[in-house]
Amino acid sequence: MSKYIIKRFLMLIPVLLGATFFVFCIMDMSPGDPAVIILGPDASPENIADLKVELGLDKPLMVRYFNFIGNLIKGDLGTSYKNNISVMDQIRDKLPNTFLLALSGMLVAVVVGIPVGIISAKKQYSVFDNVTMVVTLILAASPAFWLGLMLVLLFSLNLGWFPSSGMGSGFGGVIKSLILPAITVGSNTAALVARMTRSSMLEVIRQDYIDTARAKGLKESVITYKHMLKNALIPIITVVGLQFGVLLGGSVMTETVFSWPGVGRFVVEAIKTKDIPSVLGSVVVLCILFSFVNLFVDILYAYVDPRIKSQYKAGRSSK
Amino acid sequence: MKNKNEILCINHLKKYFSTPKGILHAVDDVSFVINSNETLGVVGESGCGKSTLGRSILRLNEPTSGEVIFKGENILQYNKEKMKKMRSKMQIIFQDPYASLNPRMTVSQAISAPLTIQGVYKSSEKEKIEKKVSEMMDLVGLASRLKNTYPHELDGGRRQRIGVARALVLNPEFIVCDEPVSALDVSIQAQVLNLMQDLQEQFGFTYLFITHNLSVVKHLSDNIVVMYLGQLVEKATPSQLFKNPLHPYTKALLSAIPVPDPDLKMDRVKLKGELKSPINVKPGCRFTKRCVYAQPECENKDVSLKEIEPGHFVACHLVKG
Amino acid sequence: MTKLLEVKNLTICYKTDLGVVNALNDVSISVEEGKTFGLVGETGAGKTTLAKGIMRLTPIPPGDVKSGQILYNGKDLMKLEEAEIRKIRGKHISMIFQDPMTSLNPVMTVGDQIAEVVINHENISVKDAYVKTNEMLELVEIPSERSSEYPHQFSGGMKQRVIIAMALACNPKLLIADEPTTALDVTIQAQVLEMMKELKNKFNTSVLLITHDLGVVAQNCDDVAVIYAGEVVESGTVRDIFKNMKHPYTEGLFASIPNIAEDVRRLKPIDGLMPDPTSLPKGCKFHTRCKYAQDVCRNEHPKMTLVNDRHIVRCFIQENLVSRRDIDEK
Amino acid sequence: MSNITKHDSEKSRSLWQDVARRFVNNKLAVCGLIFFVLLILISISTIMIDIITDNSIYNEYVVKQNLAEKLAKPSLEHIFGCDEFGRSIFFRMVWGTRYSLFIGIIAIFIATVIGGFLGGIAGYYGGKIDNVIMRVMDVFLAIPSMVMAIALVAALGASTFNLLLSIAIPQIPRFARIVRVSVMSVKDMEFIEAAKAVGAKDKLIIFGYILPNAMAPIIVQATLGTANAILAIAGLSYLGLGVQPPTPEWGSILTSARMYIRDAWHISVIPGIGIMLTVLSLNLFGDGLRDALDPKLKN
Repeated sequence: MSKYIIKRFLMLIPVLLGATFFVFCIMDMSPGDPAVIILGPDASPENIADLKVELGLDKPLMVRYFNFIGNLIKGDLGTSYKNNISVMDQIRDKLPNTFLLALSGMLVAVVVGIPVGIISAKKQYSVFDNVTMVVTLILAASPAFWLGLMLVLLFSLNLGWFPSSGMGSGFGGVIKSLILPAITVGSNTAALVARMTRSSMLEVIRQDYIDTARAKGLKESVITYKHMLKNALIPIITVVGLQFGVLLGGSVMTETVFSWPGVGRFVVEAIKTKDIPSVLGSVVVLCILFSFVNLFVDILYAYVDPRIKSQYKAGRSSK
Repeated sequence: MKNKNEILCINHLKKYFSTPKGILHAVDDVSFVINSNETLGVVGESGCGKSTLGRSILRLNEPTSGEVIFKGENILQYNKEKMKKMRSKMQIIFQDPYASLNPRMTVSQAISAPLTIQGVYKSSEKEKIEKKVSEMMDLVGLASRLKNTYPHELDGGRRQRIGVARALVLNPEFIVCDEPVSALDVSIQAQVLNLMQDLQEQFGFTYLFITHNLSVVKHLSDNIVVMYLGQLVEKATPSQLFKNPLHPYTKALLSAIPVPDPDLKMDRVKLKGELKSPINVKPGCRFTKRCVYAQPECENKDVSLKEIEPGHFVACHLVKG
Repeated sequence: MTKLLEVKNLTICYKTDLGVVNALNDVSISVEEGKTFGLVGETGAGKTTLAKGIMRLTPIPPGDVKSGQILYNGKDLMKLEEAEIRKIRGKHISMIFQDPMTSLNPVMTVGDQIAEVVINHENISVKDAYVKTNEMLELVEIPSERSSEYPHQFSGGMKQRVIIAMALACNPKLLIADEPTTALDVTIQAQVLEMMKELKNKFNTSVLLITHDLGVVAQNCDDVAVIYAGEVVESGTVRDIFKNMKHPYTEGLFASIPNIAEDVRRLKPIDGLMPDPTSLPKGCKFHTRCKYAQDVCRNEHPKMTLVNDRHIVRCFIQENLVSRRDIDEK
Repeated sequence: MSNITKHDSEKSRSLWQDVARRFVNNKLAVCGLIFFVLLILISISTIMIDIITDNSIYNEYVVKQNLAEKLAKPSLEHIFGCDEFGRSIFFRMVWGTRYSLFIGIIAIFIATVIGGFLGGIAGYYGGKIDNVIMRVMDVFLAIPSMVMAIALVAALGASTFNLLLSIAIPQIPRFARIVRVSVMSVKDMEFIEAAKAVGAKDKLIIFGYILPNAMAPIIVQATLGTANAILAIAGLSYLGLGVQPPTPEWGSILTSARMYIRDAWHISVIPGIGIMLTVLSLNLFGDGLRDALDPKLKN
């Protein structure tokens, strides 16, 4: 198993290099001269030229990219053009908040989505199933940030149960202020997971080995949880992993709605002020985070599905 | 042998595939001859390479090496243009009557496609095409009212008739039949087998009949080859093979057939172990591991077919001529 | 001889988008203790419906068990509560399914899957259940060390042997085997069938063997029923059916298979196709394909008629209402 | 089995006709389609109106500020109420339909064509080409699509065209994957071999045999992808990174909603419902298509 993890990890490196290079190139295309942005429009050409050399902007793209990577490994993402604060320090403050938000959203999605999907599948065409399918359709079709607005309208402004913005202090405060954003971030995914679980369960119910289990005289509950669920979860794990990327993207918007102090809000501010190092740093960090979550999901996948594990044992790569 | 009209001659044909586990010797040094208007049956169990053999002969898989001599010319050396022309002479009927027909083509489109692809008729010559399609449908016993139906509307037996019509529309001389009746129920299977026999008598086709069903192959073939892990282990006429099987694998195979007669009990020749795939093969007889008669020499000395009695060949160290 | 299982007048249909499929119509069979009963028929004849019906595993909906009794040791399984029938399944009656590739749960080890049935039915400790599991594996000639492996690590023939071990783990009285060897190569088929026969004799299990292969029936069964379009058309001992067949469909089946023992240049297949199960023909279900069919066959439904005390046929020829002569002489 | 004798007497139906019949039987899917067609008609007619009236209606009702009606609640006069500049939300939504819709459709069209081409090549030829293309796609997939879109907009600047690109580019690898799998599942089928056995050329095999049979999942994904694209467009516009004011895009109407949520709930609620219904209709349409195209998948 550890060999599998190491191999997956090594496979991640070229992907991350490619992804960061792509992002670096995009950012490089952005209009406006960083030196001019930093020094303001009135700066003298000599000062601008000096600063360019200082920032290494006179060097070719590839050199700058490898400098960037080298610094990234050392934990240095440069400094913000705006306030000269280290980008890494700012992200370090904000990343845990974004991760917390995305993870809570995932938790909402999984804790609500999977059981709802199971019940729906077991009681196909029942009232519960029909209601669930309608609700999930609506949830999946609603923009997350808009759902956030609706939650604020209902639970903060009308009912006054939860704060409408910001992050509370202390454990209770954080939890209280986390609930609405987490539901906002997780709702689309919850709907998706519920629908996936349902169809995956319905697929598994038809399999021959379920007939075998029934023919053994097992109880229906044993068949559901021991035989169906583990098989039905296999495709869902992949979806949940990929959805984490969607959740990170969704966090960007949700953070804006709820003034949540995370990387998302930071990056939106940075874009508006053309603060390229901050944008680049945030995007790269989000990509890395996403890749590591996917790595974790891959490992989990191999853990749940013995076919993947032994495929690896036979000395083959799985994909 | 030479005095008969030999139509197809396979020499040392090999087809290897590279797989993550190593080189798969799907067809490994296979040679045989088929005479015109005869049927050569190829039998073997799943994974023995019999389907790959059929496809390699038609160059649907490009063979790794060897010769496929059709009417005196090695078609493996043909260029694309020449090969395309040659294809009208060599056709194939597939196993799965569901997957072998394009679901978006009607019966008449499926049967006429080879005509337009080969340029026998231009697609503008609608009447000629229509006439030919009607002729073919009549020949294989498909009612002409089915001409505009789609395959998913038809049952397996009728679909297989479409497959036969498509293979015959170009007037081929040689047809590879890859398990053409395996997916059909026995009553339908008999209908299709009779059809194929009738057509052979009428048009003088030569068949390479690939199947795992020993009774079918006995019924149809003039000669039979038995394949095991990519190689031929025995070649004989049906009566030689069924009365006097020589190779231990053939013996095991024949004795495993359940005979539909409660009074006939076969003494089963047992096999050891399970069928493996021919990946990264070692020298020696490939059947050694499962053979109850295996001797030390079997393990390291390669075997090749040798003639034991006229027309009866076997690849086994233990059978002495 | 005591009858272990008696199916009486079982009728099951399925409601589909295309109409009601009459999968089983008034089917009666009986399996005697210690014997192997063969059920022969082609695709869509209703073989699997019958197997699942006996186990009360018919999916409802779309399935609908219209009528019938399933007497196991004289007790009607149709009248049992779900909890009671669960005690029968796996313990008294076990089942082997057609496709070994898909009949085992891919994410459970084979050992767990066998032990599960033992723990479920026998009042023994988990440890003893695994001892029993290993015994069963050795019995089907699979080394017990492999019990912690997953199904995909086994070949098709071995998987089917695992399934046999699982089915026999609680020493059931009746084993229903639904095309147990159809997906296997002929040499593997012979191994599996031989093993089933040995174990059957060892444990004195009765077997209901469902197959389309007349050879498998001839070599393994004591009694046989031939089923066509959801109806039993002929049944009797294996000699009755193979040596003294009466029904034109049974005859057609035999004429359709190339005989390995003698040379027949041309097969005599049954004409036409199996009727659409959503609109079965009136009268005898086989009349559309029967060369002897007369008006009476098209309009009336033939009864089961005795040939001898075991051998029964559903055909008007046997009722002396239709004659074979006119056709055979032509 | 059951359809053997049945259809003999009837007129034969092609697969597409079968699909249409199954689709029409699905009421929800038909509703989705009708709603979607309605939106397209609205978009086209507003564009026509703008051309005919030389933008005078647009200028008068859609962008002109009228601070007297600032944050007016829904009423008979303004059925959806007014925004913070006193502009009728109804008019802004009707005129805004085209942005969500056409940017979404065009972006997904671009992604389908490029992704389809790459995936098709990878799937058909396999081997090294496949490996190279799919590894590059993996790199793109490592960037969450919304994050990539934000980065693209940040770099290129916020405009309608850049929005289009930043929606389309992250979708390319997704389409490449789907097309690749679809092509691979078809290309090894025996009817393709049958075509090769009579000497059909690669071009005929790809366009005549493989593509028509591989279309189903691609069409479904394009429909569902358009729905997702509309969500993404709304999101980017909401952040101020998409369509720029005063252009009346639905998401951008919501930008100010947060600020006025205490006083003018309608600004938050109504445009969101518009987006939701649009996406819902596309999802229903897409799901219906999938079930109609592959009845086996339907539970």
